[in-house]
Amino acid sequence: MSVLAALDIGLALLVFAVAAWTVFAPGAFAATVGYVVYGLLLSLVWIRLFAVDVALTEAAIGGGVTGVLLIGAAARLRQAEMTTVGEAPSGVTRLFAACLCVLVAAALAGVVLLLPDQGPTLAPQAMERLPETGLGNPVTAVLIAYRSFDTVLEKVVLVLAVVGVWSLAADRYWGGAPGEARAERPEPTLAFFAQMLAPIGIVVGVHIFWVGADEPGGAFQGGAILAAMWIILMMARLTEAPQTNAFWLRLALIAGPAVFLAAGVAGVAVAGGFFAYPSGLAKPIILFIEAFMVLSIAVTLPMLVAGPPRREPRR
Amino acid sequence: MSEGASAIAATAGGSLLPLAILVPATGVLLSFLLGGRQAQRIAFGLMPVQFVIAIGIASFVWRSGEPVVYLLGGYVPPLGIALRADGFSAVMLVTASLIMPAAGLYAWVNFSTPRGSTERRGPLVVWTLLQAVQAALSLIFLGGDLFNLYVALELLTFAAVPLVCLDGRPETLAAALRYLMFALFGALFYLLGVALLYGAYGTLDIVLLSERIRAEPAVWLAAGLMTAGLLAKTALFPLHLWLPPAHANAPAAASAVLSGLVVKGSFFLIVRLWFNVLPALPGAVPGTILATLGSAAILVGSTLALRQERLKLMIAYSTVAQIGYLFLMFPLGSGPWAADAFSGGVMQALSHAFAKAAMFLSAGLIAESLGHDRIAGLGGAGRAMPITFLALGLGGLSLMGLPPSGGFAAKWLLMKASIAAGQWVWAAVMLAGGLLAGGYLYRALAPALSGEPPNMKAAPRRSREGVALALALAAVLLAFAPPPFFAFLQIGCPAASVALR
Amino acid sequence: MTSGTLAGLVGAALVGLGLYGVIVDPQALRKILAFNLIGSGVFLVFGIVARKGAAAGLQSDPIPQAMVITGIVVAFAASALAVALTLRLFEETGRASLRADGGAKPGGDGAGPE
Amino acid sequence: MRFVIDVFSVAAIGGGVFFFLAGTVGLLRFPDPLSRLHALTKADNLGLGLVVLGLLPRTESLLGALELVAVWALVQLAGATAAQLIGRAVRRQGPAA
Repeated sequence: MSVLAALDIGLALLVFAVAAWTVFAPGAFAATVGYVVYGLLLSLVWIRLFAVDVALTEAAIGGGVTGVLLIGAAARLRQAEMTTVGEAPSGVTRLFAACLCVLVAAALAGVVLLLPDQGPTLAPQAMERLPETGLGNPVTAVLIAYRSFDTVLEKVVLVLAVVGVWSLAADRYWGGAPGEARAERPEPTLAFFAQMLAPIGIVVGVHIFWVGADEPGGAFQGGAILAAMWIILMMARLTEAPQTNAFWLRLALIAGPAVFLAAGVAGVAVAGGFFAYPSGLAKPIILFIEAFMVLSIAVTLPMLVAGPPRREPRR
Repeated sequence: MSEGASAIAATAGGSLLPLAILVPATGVLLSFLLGGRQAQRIAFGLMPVQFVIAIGIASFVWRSGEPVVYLLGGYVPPLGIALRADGFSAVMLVTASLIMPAAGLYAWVNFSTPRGSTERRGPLVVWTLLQAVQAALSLIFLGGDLFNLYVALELLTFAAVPLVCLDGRPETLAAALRYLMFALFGALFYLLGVALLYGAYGTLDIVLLSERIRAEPAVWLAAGLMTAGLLAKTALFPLHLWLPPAHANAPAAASAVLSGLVVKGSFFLIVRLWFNVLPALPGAVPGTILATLGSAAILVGSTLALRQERLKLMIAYSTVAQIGYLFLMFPLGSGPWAADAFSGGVMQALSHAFAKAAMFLSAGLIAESLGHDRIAGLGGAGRAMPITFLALGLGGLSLMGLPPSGGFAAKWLLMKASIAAGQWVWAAVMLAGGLLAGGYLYRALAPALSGEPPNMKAAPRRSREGVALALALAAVLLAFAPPPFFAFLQIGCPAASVALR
Repeated sequence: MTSGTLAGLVGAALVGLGLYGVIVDPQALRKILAFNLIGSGVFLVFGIVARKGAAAGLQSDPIPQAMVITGIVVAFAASALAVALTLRLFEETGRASLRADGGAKPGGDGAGPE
Repeated sequence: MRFVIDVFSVAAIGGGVFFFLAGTVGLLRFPDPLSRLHALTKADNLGLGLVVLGLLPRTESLLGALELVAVWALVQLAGATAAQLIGRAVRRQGPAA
């Protein structure tokens, strides 16, 4: 057994153990912290699967931004935990659930083991059409060209998520800003950290988006890093969440899907079909679309973390 | 095989297919951006466009007698994504494009933004999300790629959940959260099946998959996981617990859309899965399981409906029961009776969509006019608002399966097929379900038609009563669907067309 | 056993673990955590499928990778909506669990909301 | 030359691993939050620093080396901030572990 294989097995066991912790940990807060660790470990697994684009996404969104969201919620729900004492299901239910889950996991594991080692693949086709797009990173080509319809609709899902989260505001707060008013001074330590990190993070985010055309990276990962910077600035109270009725905010939220949709429809005129790119111009158009997607992701994720409006709007 | 070859090339009229999705999606973005009064204007402006597109697609399918196909970006599957419209998709599209404006007209009164006033929460959310439901349903009806359909399922979830808890009362929040949990469970299990199918065959295109699929462990597991996930979203017994509180507590216009259309979205995908993706699997055992669950849903749902004290909850439980009928078509999917069974199932989906939308809108009017929707307090209300109760009653006709109604046509076809197949038990369940439906409807309607008219807060507007009545009449009119309509339904359905030959 | 298969097995185990958490734990927040476990397990199955599709000079089939990226973003959006609902429910009722029947009880008061 | 570099790398990375190990043991065994924090920051500072130092001669380009140093510097920044915040939280809530 090679060193690498030993490391793989160790990593697999660690991931499983931390996952088990998030399910069985006695407190919800501890479970949530476990989940954040889990997200980071998972991105290592993705590196071992040679899926660096996914690893970046998992680290930035799966571990990072989701972690902020869940830890924030766990902190606010600490009192709620007390009220669930005595609501835990009976032993019989647990046993039944455990049997069902073992069954599902075992069937899945069996099928995974049965999958052929050299499985069917679309990699050759993806590489064959890659030159038309002018891109060097096939994952970006799948997201923005071959299966662009998935991506554009998933961007609409993000807009709907924002509508859904905002819809949970009280009527009088509609149009106002999320989060408490900025009463306190900025937290000095966190403010220092944010001031140091934000410029670096912004450069890294833009860099990851830009190289995403040819190397691992892209609009999702770059946008998520920019989003993280905004979230840190808000946590340090150096800035506060904008009013949800601000036109610029809504414009930024829909810019990504809107530009993508517009480019897709323009394809009918210039390239003979919806979501087709004219030959030779594909790469600049793709980068143009991606730039707006970065903007939208960078704004959407912090707004989803910030939650529904909690202050009356200023007129 | 020639069918497969043609099904992965674009056909005439194909460009209408992306439009059916892009038009409402654009509406969502614009409504959210411009907000306030504009949101409502955009939603209403686009509804006729949507109807024209749906009719256009249906007429192309009709003329060619074959599925209409579009390849997005010019990338041919398996690399790219195809959209396909067959007979079933076309009628569902038209149905959705009729029920959405009805719900919209009804919601106009509750969710309008007067000129010059600032944007309010309810209207913006409702108008944005109704369009999102439309976009998601269009994609579900037209999607030709299983992962693309996963995105559609998520779109539908995000569009539907916030509608449930629009009023922010604790019980609606709990109902919405529960709904979201079931929907997430459903989407994840569906996605897991998608992963396995891609791992086994290297494509997610429905037509390509149907040619490659063989009965092997990965396919069985994928089929099981995807079906279980979709059943959770369709609220088939025993995964129905989330539905009644969610549907009964949403604003009436949203309830009509949720009960009439949204549950049909995931049902549509189950039909796609078993009839279009997996016809190669022996369907007898899974079909019997599905129909058994369906039968249980009919009996349990109807019985619970009989015991409800609120009108909207009764109607919501009746949805649980009526969903059950949809699944009686599955064990009858092969044999000379398959075409009848398929038509019966589709007919049930259509007639229930119209009838249930009519009933929820009527119940909403009753609740608004009386200030409550307690069944015990409905005495004499039928005299005060006869049109509303006529709509409620005509909708109920379809639920019971009495002629003339679309529900009758559906149940007749299903019964004919199950008797022809020698599977009497389904016919017996349908009869029992019809009697129970008669029971709960009688319980709500009989007191309303006698006694002194109660004090009303306000009489319902004629226009809104008219909307509910029009939907109920549509459910009745389906009874008179001519034979070419049933031939149209079979276009592009491999299992049923085999049976027709 | 390749590292790919190993990840697939971990994925299967995660789906099982997450499903258990979803069914058994009454707290909404922990159900959300468990859903995220199921989600990452599903993504790992995509990951192994991608790894086994290594070809044409690529170490991993890009199509499933792109699907996972889409899936991660959607999963985040779902978590955000679920968290917002849970917090609102907690503010309104002081509870954040789904065991107690939060739905409308039959015979509950009054009209449907308009 | 090769040999010298190898010896240097092994020594530095080995030292780094030792500090990580010691830090982890401290995290698990020390009685109160502040001393746990102390152990943890040692692992971050010295452990990661030595690992980076050991890897530096093995990078192929100047950019690669700079990236490694940047990783170390960012971890320093984040670690110091987290330690500060945790320390303050401990002081506010009292030293109960």
